[in-house]
Amino acid sequence: MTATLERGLNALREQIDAPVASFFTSCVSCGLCAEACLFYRETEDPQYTPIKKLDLMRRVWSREFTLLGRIGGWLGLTKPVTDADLTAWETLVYDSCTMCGRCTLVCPVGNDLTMMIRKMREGMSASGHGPVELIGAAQRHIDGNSAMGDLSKAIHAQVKNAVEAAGIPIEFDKPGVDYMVILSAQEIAEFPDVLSAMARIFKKADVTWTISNAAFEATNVGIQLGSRDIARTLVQRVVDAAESLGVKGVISPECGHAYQALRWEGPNLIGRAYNFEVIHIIELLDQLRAQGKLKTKGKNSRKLTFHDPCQINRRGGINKEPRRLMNMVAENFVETEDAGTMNWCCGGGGGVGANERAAPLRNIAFKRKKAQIDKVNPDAIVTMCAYCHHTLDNVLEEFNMEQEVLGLTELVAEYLDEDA
Amino acid sequence: MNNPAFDLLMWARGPGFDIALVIFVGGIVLRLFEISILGRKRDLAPAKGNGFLQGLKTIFSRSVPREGLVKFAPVTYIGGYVFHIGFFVAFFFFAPHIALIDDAFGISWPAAGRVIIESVTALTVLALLALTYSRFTDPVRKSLTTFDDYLVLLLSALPLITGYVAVNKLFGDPTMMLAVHLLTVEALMIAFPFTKLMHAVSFVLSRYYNGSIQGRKGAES
Amino acid sequence: MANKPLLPEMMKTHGVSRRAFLKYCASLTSLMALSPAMVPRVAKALESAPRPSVIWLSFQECTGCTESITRSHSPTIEDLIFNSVSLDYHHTLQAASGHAAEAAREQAMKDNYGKYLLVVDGSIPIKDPGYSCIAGISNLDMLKETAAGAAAIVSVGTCAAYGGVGHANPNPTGAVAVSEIITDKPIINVPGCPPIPVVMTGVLAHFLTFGIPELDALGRPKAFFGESIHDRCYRRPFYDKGKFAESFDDEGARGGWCLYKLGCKGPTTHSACATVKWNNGVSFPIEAGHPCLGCTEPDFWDNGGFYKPLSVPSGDYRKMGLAAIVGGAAIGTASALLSKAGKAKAVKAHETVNAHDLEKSS
Amino acid sequence: MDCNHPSAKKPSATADVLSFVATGNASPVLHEVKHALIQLLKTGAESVIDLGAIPFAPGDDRVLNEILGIGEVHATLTVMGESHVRETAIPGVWCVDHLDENGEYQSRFIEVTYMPNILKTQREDAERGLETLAERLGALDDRR
Repeated sequence: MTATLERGLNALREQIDAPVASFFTSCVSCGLCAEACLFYRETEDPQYTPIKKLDLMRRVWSREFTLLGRIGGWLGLTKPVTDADLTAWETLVYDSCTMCGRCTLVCPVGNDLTMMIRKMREGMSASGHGPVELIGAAQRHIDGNSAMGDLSKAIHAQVKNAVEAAGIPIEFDKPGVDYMVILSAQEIAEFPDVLSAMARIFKKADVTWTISNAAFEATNVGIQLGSRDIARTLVQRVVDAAESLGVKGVISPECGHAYQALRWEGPNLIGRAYNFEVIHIIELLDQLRAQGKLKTKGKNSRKLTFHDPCQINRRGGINKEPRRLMNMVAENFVETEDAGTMNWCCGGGGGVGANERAAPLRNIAFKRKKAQIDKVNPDAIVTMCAYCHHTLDNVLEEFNMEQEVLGLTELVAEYLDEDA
Repeated sequence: MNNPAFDLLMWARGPGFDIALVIFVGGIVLRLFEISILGRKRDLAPAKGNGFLQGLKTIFSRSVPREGLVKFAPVTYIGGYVFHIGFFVAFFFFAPHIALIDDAFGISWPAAGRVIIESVTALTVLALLALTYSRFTDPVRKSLTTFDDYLVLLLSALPLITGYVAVNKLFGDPTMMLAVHLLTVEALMIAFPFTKLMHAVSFVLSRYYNGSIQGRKGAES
Repeated sequence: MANKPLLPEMMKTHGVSRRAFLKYCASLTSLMALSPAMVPRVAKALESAPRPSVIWLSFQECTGCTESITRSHSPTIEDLIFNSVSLDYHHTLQAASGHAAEAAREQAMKDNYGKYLLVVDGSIPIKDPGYSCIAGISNLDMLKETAAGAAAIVSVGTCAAYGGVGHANPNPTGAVAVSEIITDKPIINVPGCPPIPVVMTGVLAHFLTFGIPELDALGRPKAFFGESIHDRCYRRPFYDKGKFAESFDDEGARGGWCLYKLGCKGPTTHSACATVKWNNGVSFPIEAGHPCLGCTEPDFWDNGGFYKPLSVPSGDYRKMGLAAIVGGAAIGTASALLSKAGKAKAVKAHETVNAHDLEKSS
Repeated sequence: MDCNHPSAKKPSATADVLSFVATGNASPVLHEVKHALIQLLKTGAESVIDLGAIPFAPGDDRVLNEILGIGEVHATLTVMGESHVRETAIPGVWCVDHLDENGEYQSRFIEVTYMPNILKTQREDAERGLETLAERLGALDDRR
């Protein structure tokens, strides 16, 4: 059994529902989605107009889901989607879209283009048009425990370091605790300080937590590649682990698509609601702040700005929480233009960051984010997604920019009032 | 002796309108059924916000452009607003049109004066010209434009132009121009359900879906 | 007949002054929409016009046209104009009847063959000519016979001009206009139900002075039918301002607002009613508060209802709309079910995607 | 001025409202009058403007009346209904209104002339006047 055109088209057919039909019906090809897209804005190449990236799906819908399209198809007025078409669209669907969701918010007729890209990727991947890096990551994660391969040794080592740094024990597989923490591979590999930060904050707030050996990885390449089957398998692992530990909730870490995968897609993938809640770390910190369980002392005096990760804010609904936390710890917090719901993507989301082929385009697209940062010219950029963090680190370096990138959890922990 | 213009007018007011109406109404219902029966799966993720209310809100709120975007596509935005508002005013506030609505639904409201209707109509046609021009020149618009788009632009412009000509007796026999005006409207009605004109109805669904998807997540829309 | 007095003599005997004649000529010139510079020419032409013999045939009609034209209470110049023609046959007005009347017609035709003016009111039934006969002669035969020797024909009233009420749906008698039968003679249509008497005399005056007036595509003298009621209506400013009477007794109706919404056909009706008016210039339907029926236009009876605004469809469209909703729903459902079946098939054909079979086989 | 002579139909309450409804045609007519007056003074050419040929609303009449004003001469003729011949406050510009026996307007003109023709006795009428006078004198003589 291999990827074929027919499987791809079938996957597209499976994805077409009332919203998709309504969106394609409503499109008046005004092209305003292009103005919202960082890839179009920086290249001014009309092929990057978001709705154009969906054209194959539109053709399937038109030919097979509308009366007139069906008649046109019978009469041979329209051509079916071919494998060559899919090949031609591969780079448009995977390289020039981070699924950042800006187009979804500007479309005057209200088309959720991002949701349709997500659906279109189902057909692309099933027909064998997924980027190799994402396929590799999927294989590694399915076969092992992380998109980066086997990270079980790494996590144990990082936890050990954190326990030493914070002086607080972190237990694996402890049943009955409040939360099970999952981490993005990026955090485990690059930003492990978040572990000690969480340990200190949770200790102060009397929140108990654990890490599961069976499911500590939060990322879900199935979402980016566009494969519900793979995404389901990965979500199921987390759900099984959490439910066997009997935790009250799972903390979704500073990772954009992981939140999207577990919090919003997950129940729909496995076909049922969970027996636990999923909460984003920043949501939880803000809750603790509101309950008076999180108190800080002192403030960072540098000029700080905040980068909203698309999947957590624009497509995840966590907007005010990080700002309240920022104001707790930042003396000089400045917002960039378009900050918040309409923030510009770092350019690495939606699997684009992992896609080598997309690197040159990604660097061009980053100029949008760069312009946004340049205007404010902060000393450091705070964010709440490890992958944004990772992308920003890389491209800032590429563009010889001086700014430091910080994780919000670590920043909050830095000013934790140990005496309160 | 027959007056061909009068006969055409009577055809346009009689069988012509009936045919157009059946295709228009039947077509819209057909398309809406075609869309909505497809359905969507119930979202099993616990909601953070009220998707239903935000969906309703988005139907209206999406009429306002996002801050700062107008300057990137001024022709599309301004032309689009002028056209939509202009078409709305010219259609809903010109007395003969109100008379039609009154006859069909038994509701009516005060009509606008000739100066308003005619200047609005002229502006609306200008907006259409600007939008058409941008479809020829702007790279994004150009790459997206299909035959359907030009057809829709033409079909939207014709009733405005013929209506203006008929009311002002710019040329042709006024009865004939009135008939031609009705026929262009009927062409618009017939094309409506099967072209991009359908957005004028389906936008409600799309905006609702968009708003409800975002709203459930507690995200803005 | 040939020794009938000329107009100046008649004016003299009726005690009409030259000044009155000049006044009449000025008003007539204005009425015929000629330039005031033409007044002397009109006066001269009227003074020296030869007086043709006129034969007036009434077919399927209501006598309303004749009533209209004779509806002048005081002697006016219009009467004189009529008096200056030789009305040799008009079966309603003439004293003679029966064989004597028909003999008068035949005599006039014989005496003035090729020169007389034929005036017709009423439509002609052609389904069965027996539907309307005079002295045993069918309308069709009498028209053909009389038209043969006519210099020109004036079709008075909408019936003669366009078929009128007889021609209205379903037209049981197969009524047609004069112009459908006679095609080899100049025909001046003076439609209206009935026509305005002043317009009638104006047309006759024009015929007497300058010959056949300039006609529009429907055979009507442009001077009287060149403009629409709507364009000359004193209520037009209300239309332009968007002020309309919604019913016959509302504030708008009392305020003299536009009657468009009450079905006024002014915009598509060409007539001089709004300027010349009726009953010696007293008023016209719209001034009396009633919408124009459009009686000077062909098939005005079948224009979708006198009280239906022009912009309102004439058919029973609501029923059609309801049927369309049902039909659209049925087809839409069928189409959607077909789509769903396709989708279900795709779901059934779905093979679980394995991370290891995402690369294309080739 | 009022070309609407009191003997014409009484203006109603709605007419007052209507007097503010205008087509905007008064101004071009007044310019035409000015041009005609220039021609009259330059070449002696007389002009007649037919007000029935131009769409006029009551508001236009009001403007026309305000600008032209009321002059020195006002003659009422009784010729098959009344006619009113009046000079406006602009000498050389006359208003000539022909009414029928019912007091309804037949036609309305603005004449730009030193003397409207209709005021003059017509030769034919004078001839008939002479005949009448002769007849009456004859009758008088017969009585004697």
